[in-house]
Amino acid sequence: MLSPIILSLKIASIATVFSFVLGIFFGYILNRKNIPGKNIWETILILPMILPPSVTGYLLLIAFGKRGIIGDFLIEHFGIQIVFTWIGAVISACVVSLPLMYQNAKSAFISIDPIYEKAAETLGSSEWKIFRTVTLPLAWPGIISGVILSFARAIGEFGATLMIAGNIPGKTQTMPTAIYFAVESGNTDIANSLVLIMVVFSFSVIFALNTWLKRKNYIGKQG
Amino acid sequence: MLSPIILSLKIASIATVFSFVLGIFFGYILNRKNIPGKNIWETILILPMILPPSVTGYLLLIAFGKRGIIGDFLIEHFGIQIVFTWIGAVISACVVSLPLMYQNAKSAFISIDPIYEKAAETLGSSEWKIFRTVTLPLAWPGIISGVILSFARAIGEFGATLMIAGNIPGKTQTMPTAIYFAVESGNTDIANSLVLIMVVFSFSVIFALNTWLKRKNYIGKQG
Amino acid sequence: MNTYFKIKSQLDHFSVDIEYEFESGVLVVQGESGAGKTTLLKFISGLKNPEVGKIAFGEQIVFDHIDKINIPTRHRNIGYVFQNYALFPNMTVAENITYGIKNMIDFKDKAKREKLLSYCESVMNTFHIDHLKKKYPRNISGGEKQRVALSRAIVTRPKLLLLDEPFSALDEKTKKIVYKEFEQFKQNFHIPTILITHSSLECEMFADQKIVLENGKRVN
Amino acid sequence: MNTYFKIKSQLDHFSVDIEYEFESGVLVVQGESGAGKTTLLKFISGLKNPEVGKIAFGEQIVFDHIDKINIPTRHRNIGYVFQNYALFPNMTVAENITYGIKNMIDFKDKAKREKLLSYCESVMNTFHIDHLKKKYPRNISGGEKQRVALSRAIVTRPKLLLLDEPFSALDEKTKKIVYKEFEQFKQNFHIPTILITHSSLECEMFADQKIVLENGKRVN
Amino acid sequence: GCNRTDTGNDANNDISEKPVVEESNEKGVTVNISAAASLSEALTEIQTEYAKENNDTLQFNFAGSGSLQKQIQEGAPCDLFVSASKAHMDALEEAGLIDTESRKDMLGNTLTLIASEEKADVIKGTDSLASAHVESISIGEPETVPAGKYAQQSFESLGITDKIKDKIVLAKDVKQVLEYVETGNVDFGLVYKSDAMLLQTGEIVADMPADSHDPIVYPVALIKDGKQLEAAADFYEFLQTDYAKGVFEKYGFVIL
Ligand SMILES: Nc1ncnc2c1ncn2[C@@H]1O[C@H](COP(=O)(O)OP(=O)(O)OP(=O)(O)O)[C@@H](O)[C@H]1O
Ligand SMILES: Nc1ncnc2c1ncn2[C@@H]1O[C@H](COP(=O)(O)OP(=O)(O)OP(=O)(O)O)[C@@H](O)[C@H]1O
Ligand code: MOO
Ligand SMILES: [Mg+2]
Ligand SMILES: [Mg+2]
Repeated sequence: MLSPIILSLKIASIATVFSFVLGIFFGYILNRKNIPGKNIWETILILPMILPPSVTGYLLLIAFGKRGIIGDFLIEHFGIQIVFTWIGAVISACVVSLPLMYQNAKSAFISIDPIYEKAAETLGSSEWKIFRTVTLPLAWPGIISGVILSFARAIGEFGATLMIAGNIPGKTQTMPTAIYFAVESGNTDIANSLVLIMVVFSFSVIFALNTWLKRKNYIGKQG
Repeated sequence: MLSPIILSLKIASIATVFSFVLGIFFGYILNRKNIPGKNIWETILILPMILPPSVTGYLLLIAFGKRGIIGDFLIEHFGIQIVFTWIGAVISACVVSLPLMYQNAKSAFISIDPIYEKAAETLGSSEWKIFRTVTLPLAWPGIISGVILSFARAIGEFGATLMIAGNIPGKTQTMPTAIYFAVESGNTDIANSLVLIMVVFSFSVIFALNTWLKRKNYIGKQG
Repeated sequence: MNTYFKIKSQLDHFSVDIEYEFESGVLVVQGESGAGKTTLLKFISGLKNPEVGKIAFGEQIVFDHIDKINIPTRHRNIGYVFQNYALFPNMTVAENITYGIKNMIDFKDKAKREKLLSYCESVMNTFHIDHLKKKYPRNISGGEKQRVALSRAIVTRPKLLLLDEPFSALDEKTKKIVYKEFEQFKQNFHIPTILITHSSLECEMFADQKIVLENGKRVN
Repeated sequence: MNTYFKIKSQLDHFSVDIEYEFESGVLVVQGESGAGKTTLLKFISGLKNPEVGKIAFGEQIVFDHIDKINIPTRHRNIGYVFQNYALFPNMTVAENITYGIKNMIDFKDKAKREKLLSYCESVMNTFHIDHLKKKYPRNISGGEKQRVALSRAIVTRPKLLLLDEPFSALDEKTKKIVYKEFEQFKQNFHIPTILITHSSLECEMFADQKIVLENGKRVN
Repeated sequence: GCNRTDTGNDANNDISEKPVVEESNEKGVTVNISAAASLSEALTEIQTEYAKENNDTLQFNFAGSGSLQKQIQEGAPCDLFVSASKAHMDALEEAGLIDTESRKDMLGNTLTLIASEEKADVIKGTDSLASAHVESISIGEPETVPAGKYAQQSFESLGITDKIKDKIVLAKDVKQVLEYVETGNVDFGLVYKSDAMLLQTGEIVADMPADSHDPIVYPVALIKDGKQLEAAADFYEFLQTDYAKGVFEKYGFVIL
């Protein structure tokens, strides 16, 4: 019963890191630069949120499978197999959690008063430095919110993961898959314990992130 | 093929309205008032995000089913049946999309500079009026972001809906359910058309909401 | 109407201990930057509450730590011009100015409403901001913001005016106009006012009484 | 070093048309509230770009619509005190002030870095804000904010200083100290400065040249 | 308990005589097996026993047969496929992905009528299904769930399709039928015997007549692309030992 927990943790953490980076990247690029077809990109990013996870999983399977373009490329050139490995689970968790990170980063960036970025510019900062030292810290509450949701989504991800990573005990069986099969095979006790662990665990994560958020929040504090 | 689309729309719209109201309510109450056990409430709200939808669905089935407390009460006193009706689908869509609305509203409220609410207070406004006229408009980008995600989640909701509302063509069969069964039974054409419709449709919704957001956003505009 | 306040409070790294009473008229508060002037207004308006103290506007006690009286800010019926104006970014200039009067009971009566609104118009007129009506705060200049903030605070005819450097961002010509208007307003409505200013000219012109703060305490 | 600017631009409901050249020293810009003073600084700093115009700091042309030159703000090497200060809310006072020098190449050299940092210290000292070092902008007073903004703008020893009413929120005693410091700074570093002020005293004290704006145009 | 261990011993004897097994005993390999989720319990039990005799690692991937079929089609690593339905195996055979000679209908199952607690005593046998006491019946979606297809066939041959048409509640899979019946939201359900044995509240009423529907079969076959076909064949053999058969029977399957 331990291995799905550790695996879920590992997969969700790595996926959240990627979502974090990509969500912030796209949130910034698409909303601060004049990117043509912004609305289309945005829709593509949000799509995995709308499509049933099993459909997303199927699309990923086609793309990353042996016969898919990306899957073929990775196996040929790097010998990396995606299907039926935890890497596949990371990819699916990342794809389904990215919309959450993106939207949260986006609204956080939009809400920042541009005067601070302008002030940093007059002080000689490069765009990248402004981003790191001003934009990102001021967007922090929204970013953390996105991280919480992404992590939650990544840890709960099931449909797409099952499709691309499979359900191999000890190798790709995550908590949700373990719960599903415990339920499926009538192991109510195991299912209940796993659900309980997920609840306790998510409580801790949300608690920790909230505490962190409070420390990092400069705007909302009473003056 | 038309009826799942209309049904999905109806269900997702109603569910989003409820999520909108509840998400803003909890986002405000839990983050502006000193509610005891805030972290616990927050975790409960976010839980449906973390639990596999089938588990959420099962829990809803127990609560709203014939033998469940709520389900029994509703049937006894109002003659309303939840299980196997579109109301059930609304409930499950609302439950799974609420975490998104909540988190987005929360981070939006936290990011508001309290000076504006204080200024409104000196001008004699009640808390409710301040909320309506100052807090909510200033939180708008985050709120809209939450609405987009909630709607997307509601329209894509599958696992929990299927459990509580069933899959009754013309009555409770939504787009994701129709897609799922089309894919499973190898009706690739129908599946593809439905996926296409969902993509086009979500594009329109995101586009419309983004446009609306731009009109309503006061903060981010360049000074 | 006498205004009385006695405030004792320990904010982190800054302690406040002030007691004063003044009759209707303008009380000018002076003091160096960081002396606690803005903080004093926050206490009087109820945006902050002291540990120990009593605040009364005439007969009405709005705060008393002994009797556990603490009337919320919104019922204290004050007009407050914030040092950084705090104009609502989501409302136009006109909406900002009429915001307060919409909270008044009078606003429900049609005739009174018309009167209130036309009063707003005339205030905007005299402060030369009527051409900005439809602009949002982010699109007006510093001095314009200040005049909007001042208009917003006075149109509700509050029982007490709290003005935190309300003329500092105005050019000299505009200042003169606003001074005159303020003088007139003062004479017409007899509203007790606490005015924070660094200008000895303003102090001379408006002060009926004056206190000087230093490090959270009154020193004159 | 001569500073030259010629700016023609149509903002919605507000048109700007100004040309001027001044030699090193302080140029005071005056004009009524809403005359376009802040807008002018935005053009010169590159935060806004005019449709037609040319801006040169000495030999260096930073903007020319004909030659399509437009050096980005961050390479214009200016110091800007904003009318509402724009202190970074996420940084302490000390971090705000040292922010700019960390962008300088000199900062990589250890000896130079020490020198820069100790210069920051001395500026904070003379402006009497060294006790605020660890505070965040939301927790300091208006006048304190203004001094922090001024310090932040000058510690990088920019090629051009743009000051938007940098002394307006200071009490008279603090003002005197800051005036003296600013005078000294001006004499030591000979940095061309554009100073917006409503105070005739300041104009008298600092102005080597003076222009008056009205409705986006120069009138003197 | 005990008798299982006995069958296990029998099986051991059977296998140790085969030379193939001894070869792979020297150096274990990993065998990828895609198996229908409904077999997970039984196969896991068999795996434990198998590991005692064999150094090969069995790596199971459990999912619905439809998902497994898609994964195999997209080239997911798999040596042996145990499907819960004929159709999914047929699809792979048509695509030329399985070793046709190795295909075998290994197991069977029984379609069983279950009832919720409240309705446990309402009807005696399958023939009164059309009576008014039966308000709702849940079956799997016939298009996608094999058990649903068989249920539909049974209704057809019992001649009650029209009478119960409005009482049918279609479910995503057999498990969902069980949940509907367990929670009392549906009165009756048709599931496999192997699933019915997992029922926690509610009753098993009766088996549907075996001739009322097509035979229920679980085909098994080796996958052409497999990397460890020899080792997979060993396990394939082991599945047909008496020990394995005993385990399958214990979980409600029928040996063909
Ligand atoms: N929220 C806060 N937390 C901690 N210290 C604060 C806070 N607000 C203000 N201070 C400190 O309290 C002191 C008084 O501040 P206050 O704003 O009342 O000064 P002031 O007299 O209005 O000055 P100014 O003329 O510069 O506006 C200052 O030293 C300031 O740094
Ligand atoms: N972003 C904007 N969009 C539209 N109009 C603007 C914008 N910013 C400023 N204005 C208008 O342009 C005019 C000039 O504004 P500016 O801020 O330059 O005035 P100023 O001379 O600095 O005045 P003050 O002394 O009051 O600060 C004003 O009438 C103002 O309302
Ligand atoms: O999960 Mo199954 O055994 O293909 O119905
Ligand atoms: Mg102050
Ligand atoms: Mg200005």
